[in-house]
This record gives sequence, C-alpha cells and structure tokens, in this order.
Amino acid sequence: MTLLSVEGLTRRFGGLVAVNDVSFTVSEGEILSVIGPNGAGKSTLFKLIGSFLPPSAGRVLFEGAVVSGLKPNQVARKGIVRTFQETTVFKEMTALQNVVVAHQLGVTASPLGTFFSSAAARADERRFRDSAAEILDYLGLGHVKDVEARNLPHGYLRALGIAIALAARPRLLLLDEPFAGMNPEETDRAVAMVEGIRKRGVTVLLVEHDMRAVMRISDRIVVISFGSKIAEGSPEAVRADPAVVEAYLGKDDETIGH
Amino acid sequence: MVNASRRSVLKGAGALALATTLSTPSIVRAQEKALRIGQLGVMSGPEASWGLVNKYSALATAEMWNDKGGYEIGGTKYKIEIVSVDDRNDPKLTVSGAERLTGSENIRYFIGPNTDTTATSVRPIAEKNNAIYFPYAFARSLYTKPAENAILGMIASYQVAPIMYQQLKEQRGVKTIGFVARNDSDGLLQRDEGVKVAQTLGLEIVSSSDTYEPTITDFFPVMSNLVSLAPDLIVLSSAAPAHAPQMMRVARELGFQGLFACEAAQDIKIINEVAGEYGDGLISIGGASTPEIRSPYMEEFIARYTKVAGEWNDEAGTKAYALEILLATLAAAGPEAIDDIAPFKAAIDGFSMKNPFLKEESQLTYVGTGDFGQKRQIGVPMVITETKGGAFTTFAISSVAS
Amino acid sequence: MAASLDAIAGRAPERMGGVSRVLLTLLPLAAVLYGLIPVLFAGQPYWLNVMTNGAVLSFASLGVWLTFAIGRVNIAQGAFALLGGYVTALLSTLYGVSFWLCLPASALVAALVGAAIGWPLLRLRGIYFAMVTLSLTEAMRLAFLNAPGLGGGGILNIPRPAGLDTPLAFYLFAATLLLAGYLLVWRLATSRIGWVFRSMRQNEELALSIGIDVARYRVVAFAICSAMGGVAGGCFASLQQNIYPASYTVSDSINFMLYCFLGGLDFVLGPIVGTFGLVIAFELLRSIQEYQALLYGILMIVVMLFLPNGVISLFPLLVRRFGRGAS
Amino acid sequence: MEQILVNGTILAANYALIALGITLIFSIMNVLNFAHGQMFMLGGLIVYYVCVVLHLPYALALIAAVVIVGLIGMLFEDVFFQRVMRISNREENTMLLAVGTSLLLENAALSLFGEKQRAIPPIVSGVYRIGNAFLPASRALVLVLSLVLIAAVLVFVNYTKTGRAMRALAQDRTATLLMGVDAKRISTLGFGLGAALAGVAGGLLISISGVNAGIGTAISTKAFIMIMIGGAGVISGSLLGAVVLGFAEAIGYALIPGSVTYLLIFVALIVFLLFRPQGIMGKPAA
Repeated sequence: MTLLSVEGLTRRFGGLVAVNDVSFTVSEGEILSVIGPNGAGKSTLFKLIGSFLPPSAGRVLFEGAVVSGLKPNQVARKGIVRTFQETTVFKEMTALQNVVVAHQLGVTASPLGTFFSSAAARADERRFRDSAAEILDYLGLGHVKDVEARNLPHGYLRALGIAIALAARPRLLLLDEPFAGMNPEETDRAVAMVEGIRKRGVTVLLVEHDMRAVMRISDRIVVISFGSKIAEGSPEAVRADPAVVEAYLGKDDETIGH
Repeated sequence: MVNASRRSVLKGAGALALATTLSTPSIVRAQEKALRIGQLGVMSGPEASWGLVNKYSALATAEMWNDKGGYEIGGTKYKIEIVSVDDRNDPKLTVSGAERLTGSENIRYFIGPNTDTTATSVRPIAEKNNAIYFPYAFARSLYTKPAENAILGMIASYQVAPIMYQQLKEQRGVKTIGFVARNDSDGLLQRDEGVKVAQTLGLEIVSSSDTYEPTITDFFPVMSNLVSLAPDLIVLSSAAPAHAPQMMRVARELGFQGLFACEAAQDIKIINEVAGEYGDGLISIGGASTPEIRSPYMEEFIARYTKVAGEWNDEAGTKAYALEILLATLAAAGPEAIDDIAPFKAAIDGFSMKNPFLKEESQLTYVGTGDFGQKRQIGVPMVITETKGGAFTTFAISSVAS
Repeated sequence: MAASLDAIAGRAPERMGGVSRVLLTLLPLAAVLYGLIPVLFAGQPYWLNVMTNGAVLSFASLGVWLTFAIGRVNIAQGAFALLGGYVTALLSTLYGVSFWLCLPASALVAALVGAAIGWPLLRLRGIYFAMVTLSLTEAMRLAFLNAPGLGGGGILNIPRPAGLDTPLAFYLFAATLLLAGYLLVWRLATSRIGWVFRSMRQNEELALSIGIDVARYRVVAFAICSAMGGVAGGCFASLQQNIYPASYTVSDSINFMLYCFLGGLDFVLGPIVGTFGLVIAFELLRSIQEYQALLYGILMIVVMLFLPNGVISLFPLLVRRFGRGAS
Repeated sequence: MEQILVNGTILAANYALIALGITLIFSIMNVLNFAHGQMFMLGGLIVYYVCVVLHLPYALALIAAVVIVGLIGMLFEDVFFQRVMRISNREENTMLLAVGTSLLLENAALSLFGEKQRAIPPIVSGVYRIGNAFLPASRALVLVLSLVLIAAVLVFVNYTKTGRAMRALAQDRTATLLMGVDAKRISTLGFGLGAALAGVAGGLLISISGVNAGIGTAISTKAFIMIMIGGAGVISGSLLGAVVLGFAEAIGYALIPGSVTYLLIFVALIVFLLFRPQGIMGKPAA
C-alpha cells in the first residue's frame, strides 16, 4: 500500500534547478533510501517532502492527500516527521525532557486545561513520561536520560534526535543522513536502530551519502544526480545500473556497495 | 534597618553601600534654622541641561543668601538648603521624586519640573501633599482652576509670540513668516499657537509643516525647504539652545537673509560656538541677562552661578527668578508659610517686590490673570533680545499682563 | 530549603502536588509584597510610590520575559505601554469609562495590536527582531504624536481610579496585579506550554518538525506580553493622570529588557528581582546627585561582569557552595 | 532637487562611518553595540575639548578622538565583553553589558564635559554653488574626509593581513581559529577600530553642527536602522544602509511634512524587513 507519493517534484533557486521533476512512491512498512553524490539535491528533496521548503512544481501526497504547501508542523500532525543532520536537539534540556516535550502532538488536554494543570493534562504528562522513557530505553539512551543534552557525548546525539522524532508518533520517518561521519562499528549500531524503528511499524525514508549502510538496510533505493532521478529499484539492481556507476564515477572516496 | 543591613550591603554591593553612607543628609548646624527648598527636573540624558540650569540657579541664589547669614523670614534667618531630585524626564520618576520631596522630605515648595509630561504628572502629588511648585512647562491646565498649586516660572511661548511678532512687524517690516518645529508635543503646540498669532497679525505664512526630530544631527535637509521660500522671518518653535544655532547656521549657509525668532531662551555661548559668524539676527526671550539692563545683583548672580556650574548659561537669566520671588513671598506671608502653603497662596495676589535683577526700578509681581484666570505665574519681565556681534542686545522689553 | 529556593526560582520540583507548588511559589513573593513592604513603608508615600512603580514595571517586564522565553529579544514593550496608556486615557476622559473597565480594554487592544503586528514580525530572529521592535517603539510614539485629533498628543486630567485614593491603596492594587501576573507567567512557564516555549527558543525548526505550531505559540506569547504592557501603561496613565507620546520611549523599552537580563532570564522571578533591584538602586543612589546615573551604569556593568546570568543565578551558586557542606 | 542630492550625500557619508563601525563590531563579536552613539558623542566632545579648550589644531583633535575612543573600545572589549561572553549562558546577555557601557559613557561625558551643546569654530568658510544647490565649504570638507576614511577602512579590511583576519573571523569563527589566528587580539582590534570610527564620525560632525552628551541613543538608533536596511554584519550592506537612510531623510524632509518623515521611515523599515528579513545585502538565515 502506497503511503507517500512524490509526483514531479521540482525546486528552483533562481536559475538553478536543485530538484528536477522527481517522482517515486514509498510503500507502507518499507525502508526506502534516496542516494546521490554530493550536491545532487538530496537535502532539498528532503526539505520539500518535510514541507520545510515549498516546491516550485509538483506535489507530495501522503495517504492520498496533498501535503505539499502545508506547514511543517501540519505535516508532522499528518504523520511525516523528519530528523536533522548532526546534533539538532534541545540542548538545554535533559534527554528525557527532550523526548517528553516532543510528545506535543499527543496532547489531549485543552490549552486552558494545560495551563490550569487539569486532570487530563496531568494524565498526558504521566503518559508522555512513560512513553519517553520507553523510547529512550529502546534506543539505548535509558542510562543518560537525565543528562542535559549539551553534555551528552557526541555519539548519543543522533540517537536522541531520532528519539525526539519517534515521540511524535510518525507513520513515516524521514531520516537525514543518519550514518554520516560514523565509523563501521557505529554504523552497525545505527543500522540496527533503523531496522528496529521499522519493527515499531514506522515506514522509513532516508537520505544518505554512505552507500554501504544503505545497501544493507534498504528495501528499495532511489538515486538522484543533478536534481533528477536516474535510477530506482532494489539495492542489487541499483548497484548494477550503469547510470548510477556513471554518476559516482571519478569520485575516489565513493564506493558503491561491496 | 539601615544599621542592621549595613554590613551585608557593604559586602554585597559596594555602590549601594556608598549610597547608603552618603544618604545621611548634610546636617545644618543645630543653632541655625534651615529652610529646605526642592528642585525636581531632568538632569541626565538628552534634556539634562533643562533641569541642571534650574538646579544651578537655585544653588547660586541659595549660596548668595547663605553667605549673608541666611534669608530673613519673620525675624529669623534661615539657611537655604536645596534638595535636588533628577527625574530623567520620566513621568514615573517625577511622581516618586515629588513624593520624596513633598512626602518624605516634607518640603512644601519646589522648583520644576521641566516639561508638560512631567509637570502634569506632579500635579496630583503636589495637591495631595499641599505643596507649591514652579514648573517650566506651559500646559495651561496646570495654572488654571481647579489647579492652584503650580506657578509658571517663566513666560509661556503663547505669551511671547503676540508681542514678539508684532514688534518684528512694526520695527523690522516683517511680512512673511515660516515655522519649523521640534517634532514633540511641546514643539507642535507652540507652532500651532504661533501660527494663530501670525494669522491674527495678518502675516503671510509661507510654510508651517516643517519639523525635525529632537534627535537630529544635521539640519540641512530640514531647512532647505523653508529657506527656498525666503520668508522675512523663520520661527524656531520650541528650539532647544542646542538646536537653534545649528538651524541658523544652516539657513544662512543656504542663503537665508531674514530674521529668526524663538519664543524660548537661548544661550549666547552656544550660538557663538555653533553658528559663529552666522549668529546674528536671532530674536529670542532673554530674562534679565543682557548687559545694558542688568543690576549689580544680577552680575553677582552670574558670578555665583559660574562658580557653581563651571560656566554661565544664558538660560539661567530666566531661571534666576523662581527662588528669589519664592523666598520674598515666604517673607511676606510670614514664617507659618514655611510649613503651610495657605498663607503663601493668600500672599500671592498682593505680592510685590523690587526686581533685584534689573538696573531700572521695576516691580516683580505674580501675573497670569489674563491667561489662567488667576495669578499663577512669576511676572518675569519679558526681555526680548536680538543677537548682534556675538552678544545678546535688548530688542524690546515688555511684560505679561497681570 | 532547597525546595523552596527552587520554587522561588520558578523551578518548583515536579514531584510536588499542584496546590502546594502554587503556594510555595507564591507565598514568598506575597509575603514580601503584602507583608514586608507595607510594614516598612506604610507611612511613607514616597517609598510606596517607588514600590508601586516597581510592581507595575515588574508586571510589564514579566511580559517581556515571556518573549525571552520563546527566544526573542523584545524592545517593543514601551510601545504597548503607550498604547495601553492611550486606551485608558481616551476611554476614561472621553466616555467616562471606569478604570476597572479601562484596564481590561487596554489589555485587549494591546493584545490585538500585538498579535496583528507580531504575526508577521515574529518570523524575524536575533538582533533583527530586537531592532525591529525598537523601531516599533519609535513608530508608536511618532504615530501618537502625529495622530489627527490628539493635537500634539497629550491627554490630561485622567481621573484617578475609584477606590485607589491613597498611595497604600494604589500600592496594594499594584502588588495584587503583580502577583496575578507572576502566577500567570509562572504557570505558563512551568506547564507544558513553558516547555513548548523552551523548545522553540532552543531550536525552532526542530520544534516545528515535531508538530509544534511555532507561529501560533509565538504570537500567543507576544500577545500576552503586549497585553501586560498595555495594562502597565493603563495603570501609569491613571497614576500620573496624564499620557503623552513621550511617556514611553526607546529607553523605557530598553529598560524592560534590562530588568529581565539583570534578574536572570532563567527564572520567572528574574524580571521582578531585576525591576525592583534597579528601581530601588536608582532611588538609593539619588543622594549622590550628579553621579547617580553614572553609578547606575557602573552597577549594571558590575552585575553583568560577576553575575552575567542575572542576580538570581547567585542563589543556585550559593546553594551549591554552602548547601552541600551543610547536608 | 539638486539640494536634496547634496543633502543626501552629506548625510550618507557621515552615516556610513557610523554604520561601518557598528557593523565591524557586530560581525566580529556578534555584539550589538548599544554604546555606539555614545562613542560617537565622545569623539565629538574630545574634538571640542582639544580644539576649543586646549586651542590645538583640528587635525590633532581628530587624531586624539580616534585614539582615545579606539582605546576605550579596546578596553571595553578586553575587560568587559570577553569575560561576559565566556561565562554567560546566553549570547543575548552581552546586550545588557552594551547598554551598561552606554550609560557609563553617557554619564561620564555629562560629568566631564557638561550638559551643553558643543561645537567648534568652522575650519573653513564659504559656500559653493552646485547648480541650484548650496554646499558650504565646511560640509564639503567633512564629506571629503568621510569618503577618504571610508576608503581607507575598506582598503584596510580587504588588503591588510589584520584586516583580512577580521573578515575571516567574522565569516567563520571556528575555521579562523583553526587557522591559528589570534582571535582574541583580532577581536580587540576590531572592536577598537569600530569604536574609533564612531569617534571620528562624531569628531567630523561637531565641526558642522554640534554634539551634546545626550545625543548617543539617537545615533545608536540610526545605526541600527542602517544595519537593518543593509544587512547585519555585512560591510557593503552597512554602506548601502547609510546611503538609503541618508537619502530617505533628505527626500523625506524635502517632500513630505517633516513630522511624518521618521514615522514613514520606521514603518517602511518594518514592512521592508518582513519581506527581506536579512536586509539588502545580508546572507539569508539558514
């Protein structure tokens, strides 16, 4: 069943076309990766799907309804939640507080009820604390839940970013370069984490640079180059695609799978 | 409370401790009686000069009397002590400052404040605490019944304008007139009043829409318009002593040949510094400071003011009167007026003294019946001056109708 | 001890019951406002007036603190105080509306204008927002100065509020207002709404990504802030019985911001401590006359040099140093 | 019409010196220098003191203003700002410090130089005519001096080693630190240069109009307007901001009732920022 479909998505900056007529779909329960060389337009595409940028043309549909043009928070309410690269967390909160506050979409109390600490608001908070503790434990952050985020070791921050996103109960999780800058050991853990997320019933769309990890976990891969889609298919099919090889050619630091 | 906390205060914040230590009022020797007079006004920030001139003037007068052993009221000599409060031209601080003077310090008479905004804020406090105050602000409601505790310390612009413009029309053949006003409440009001006067006198108003921000640094753009219309007279409504000379210089540099007029007091030193060779031809109001008409007492006041403030300021020529007439009225009303303003108010109507600042024999009284329906203004002689060769010269002498 | 300090600092521990937390937070402030200050100054209208100023200014600063909480440096509070002052002045002098109705009207108008202006402006961040709000203060002053029908802009003879004839009565009213404002902001800051504000301050995009309607929360915070400024302006207009375009200028707006900084941005009590600290310090420094303003500036720098996170940040420091030794 | 052009040019040149200084400080330190107007005022009053009280030549007075105000800027940076930036939780806290220093300077100036408006006798006299416009020689001199100074500063930041280091520090602090630049020294120098520019602007202005101790806040507000128009932290933007404000003022005063000019400038500024929050030349926010 199709969860997300991207139809002819285009984004221009001045005369430059960053994303050019890209279309693909994501099915419920799969892990789909978008890959491409540096500057291929991955980040722009990512922002377009998360509604952090308006498209110049084309549209994004989620469960059959158009979501492009909505504000990011509205898209999140529909069930599309993104993560950020690197260390985007609420730095002056503890890990637990980070994840508790991220449950905002689950609030059942009215604004006034929240203000006056009504029974519903207190129940919300209890629920969020339990849920946040569970998410942190699940992602292996249970032992640092009371550490302020700015004091957390670098390696934990990306996991915390994912924990924040999970707290918003996404149907589709957009992961922005979840493996960037990791050594093989860290990558292994991260790969396991992403697979774990899928097991929780969350569909995953990830944009990535690191081919190795992508080949291991993706059900399908979309390759873009210079803003356009040049290939789509299973990891094996993509790896064999001459156009993909061409796009990555001459880049010494890139290896296509293994 | 002060004693108990002194230690911790010293430990905590040195500056505050210093203040606490210094806050013990300077104690006048026990055998002498002290008469404490307040002064409330803006003494820091952009308008600092307005209140500081009041303060220095009051201090100068007080010192002059104290050197003579004090001021005699009902057979007793009183040393005069000036209690100054800075309101930073902030109505919130004026209100608490007035409470401080009339409440905590128990002072019944004070000089200031300096603007409509602050003076009208003081009114409820002064009336509640039964105090008389001498504002340098023109708002009519301060001096018109039911208000009766404020006494205007100078001549209002709307009193100067009719006489000044008429004299200029008759003596200098002024036919066309242009206005440029400070863009604040005082400036716009004074301009509107000036325009009315000019219309009554049948002068042709070439322009009255030019204004400038009080924070301006360059008058070139402001004056260009008006000068191109070449009126016989440019009125600088509510121009501060800091600004009038700049406007004159710019207008002259732009080729202006006519005269300037300003209903507020100016300062010749600033005019000479700022306008230099272009400083001639300004008609303004000048108190008793032109050399031809000064009495020796005025010379003494100027010398004392210079000692207190570091340098003379011509604005003080109009501000010399407040404390002098206040003391003389107290003497006339008797010692009980020191703590009760009722006898003071009763003495106002019939009060008269020789004007100590003028060479010529003339009387100093309270006036204002014409404008306010009661005598709530010091009858400062209206000395209209003209700048000529780097000095104020007397252009015309008049007075406010009683 | 530590618990009550936490409460004082607006960070009541969450494990406590709701009612006792409210009490613990409010009681110390209420004790000072209703107990200490009236007992010390009951017979001294001057000090009562200073305390009234402190209370009403604190109320407005609490609003500014709220905009700090969402990560915006707000230098527009003077504009809203001016607006609120004019609303009260016009309603009471033209239509004879009672002070007790003027005040909510001031709040409402200021909130509506705040929301209307804030909606687009709050997209700006950092010094751009700071500077644009500073411009707003100037624009508001100039607008009233040039408003047709106001003739130079001043409104005089605003009636004094019925029932608040004595300085003590007005002070007690101001104290109650402040206490209510404190309760409001403290509840906002400690409830989930406060956490949402904090998340927006720390990272607006991340807050958006988890479904927080950042734009709406920003406008709500700014509107509440503006309403508080409007109420303060209405109070001062009645206290001084007049309002002029120059009653609130850029320096007032800057002062509101300074009070928050000085007290400490991390504490709801910060703006109150900062306001009273500076207002009282200025009055105490009066006796040194011409150096008053100079020392006032030095004092500010000294606080910043040694307590850059505000005066209240001293308490956690002390607790850490001495509390540990004791327990 | 020609007069508007002349007026705008003179205003723009003087404003440019102010804007350049505050931009340098902002770009290097990320501090909004609320005391900039006070530094301007101080520069003017120093020139007054040296010229009128000490009877020394104007050129010497101008140099004194540059040196003294520059040193004050460096002192503030070294003693106050570096410490507060190091130990404070939030960046905004430096704003309080900047306001504190502005109060300090203003009141120190009030105590030292008095409350009066100060000006110095004209350096040169005479008036040029350009078409229908008047250009007094004193203003022409100030205009030329301002342009020379602006050019000198541009040359300094673009072509000298220290100047380049300042620009690098402004663009990317971390990277510049990695390159082994002594950031502390460069920051102090940059703050000093910014302050000195304010001082010299004040020193130039006092020769054509005048300065008083209370003028600071107004100048700072104008400086803020200029960097908002041009884009915070961008040198070319600050110059453009000065030109826009200078001409807006000149045109406004000439064509519309004066009292509305600044109201319109503020409203236009607010509206402009809505559409272009980063100013004309500023980098768009990420």
